[in-house]
Amino acid sequence: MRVALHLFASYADALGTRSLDVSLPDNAIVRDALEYVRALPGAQSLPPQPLVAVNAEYAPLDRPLKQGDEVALIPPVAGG
Amino acid sequence: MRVALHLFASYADALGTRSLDVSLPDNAIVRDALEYVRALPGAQSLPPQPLVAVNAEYAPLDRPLKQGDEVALIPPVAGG
Amino acid sequence: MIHVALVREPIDITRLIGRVASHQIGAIAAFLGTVRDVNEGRPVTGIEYSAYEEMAERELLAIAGEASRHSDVPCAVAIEHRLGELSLGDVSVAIVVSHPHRAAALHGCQYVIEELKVRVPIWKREHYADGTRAWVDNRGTHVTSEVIG
Amino acid sequence: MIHVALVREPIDITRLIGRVASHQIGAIAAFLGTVRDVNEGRPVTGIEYSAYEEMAERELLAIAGEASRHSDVPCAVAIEHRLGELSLGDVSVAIVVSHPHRAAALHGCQYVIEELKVRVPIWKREHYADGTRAWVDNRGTHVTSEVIG
Repeated sequence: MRVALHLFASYADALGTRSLDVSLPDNAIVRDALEYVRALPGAQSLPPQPLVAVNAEYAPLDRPLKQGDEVALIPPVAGG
Repeated sequence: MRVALHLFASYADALGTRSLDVSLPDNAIVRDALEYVRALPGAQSLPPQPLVAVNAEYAPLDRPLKQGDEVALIPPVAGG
Repeated sequence: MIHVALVREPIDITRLIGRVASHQIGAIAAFLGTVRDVNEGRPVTGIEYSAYEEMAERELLAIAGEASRHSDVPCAVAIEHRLGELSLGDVSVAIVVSHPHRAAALHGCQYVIEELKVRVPIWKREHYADGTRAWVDNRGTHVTSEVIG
Repeated sequence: MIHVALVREPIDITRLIGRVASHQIGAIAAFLGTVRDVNEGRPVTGIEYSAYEEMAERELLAIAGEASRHSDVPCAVAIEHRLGELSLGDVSVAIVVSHPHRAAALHGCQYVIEELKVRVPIWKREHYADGTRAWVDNRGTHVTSEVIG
């Protein structure tokens, strides 16, 4: 399946991109998307377990993904 | 001594006046001013122990008064 | 910065916020009291506020000072209370407190409204839809009730 | 009444208050966040806010709904957060909550700012007087620091 990967703020700076279109195995879960990101150049500055959102909602690591999902890595927030 | 007595809101309505110039013994305390008010027509609707201010500050019943003091009876407040 | 005032014209919230704003603060907490169309089940048409003005200003200044000093860095505090005849929806009181950090601003603002409600010599007479009016205090007591002549 | 928005223009506080005002309410509590000239000892010259906008709006709506439902009678809640380049003194966030009674309005307002600070995907990069800038989060972590080219 293909999912869209979104990066923001310091994570986007670290990886040098804000958006990636990635191919994952059909039974992939959130953890697999994270592993994919970890293998990218610049990913060593990410924390061990960044927060993830799927389709604009916070999601646990074991959440199954499906074709077309929007997966976002959420850096520590700073609103207010 | 002479002191000015001020009444407000429901107390002013009850006694039909907002201000009285009263004569008290030279060693008078706040309690004496209150007793004076209690003897006035209409005073029966006042609570047993109304709050009193002397010169715009809350004062205890045993506070000594002096010539020219401004004594106010403070109905239950309703600001906000 | 401390500002307190009893006013007879509508309270200008934007100007009040301007009084406590600065580049040194990061948080502004505000509270507005407004005239509601019902109180304890009775339809209200308006409220008349009066005060022992000299003392009310003095108490407001004291409360503002106390709120300001709760934190290591002082809060800026601005309070205005309206007097006279108010209509439904009118703002009767505005409290604005600023501080470098939000916890102190929020705490200061809440402190002022709670103290104001019990200490400041301001009174209100509610006017009801049935033509009567009554002095009402912050403990919920209807002191007197009368038909307007 | 619930209103949330991410905005790129200065926040109009008076209009936001108007959104939650009505004859049925007696209390309005508000919180404003502003850009401060110093953070953890470093002189700040400005802040750049960005967001995962779709998700931030969804989280703000969820928080507003939660705050609204804390009381038997629902609160009206309006929240606006600014994005883009902000200068010293600019309002970054405004939260306005109304209710018939003050305790619910004050509680709702505080609930929104505390939840917003931990849940809503908004980020800020501080610009410093020495020409550097850094991503800063609400736990006080400086994520990265770089000299602007």
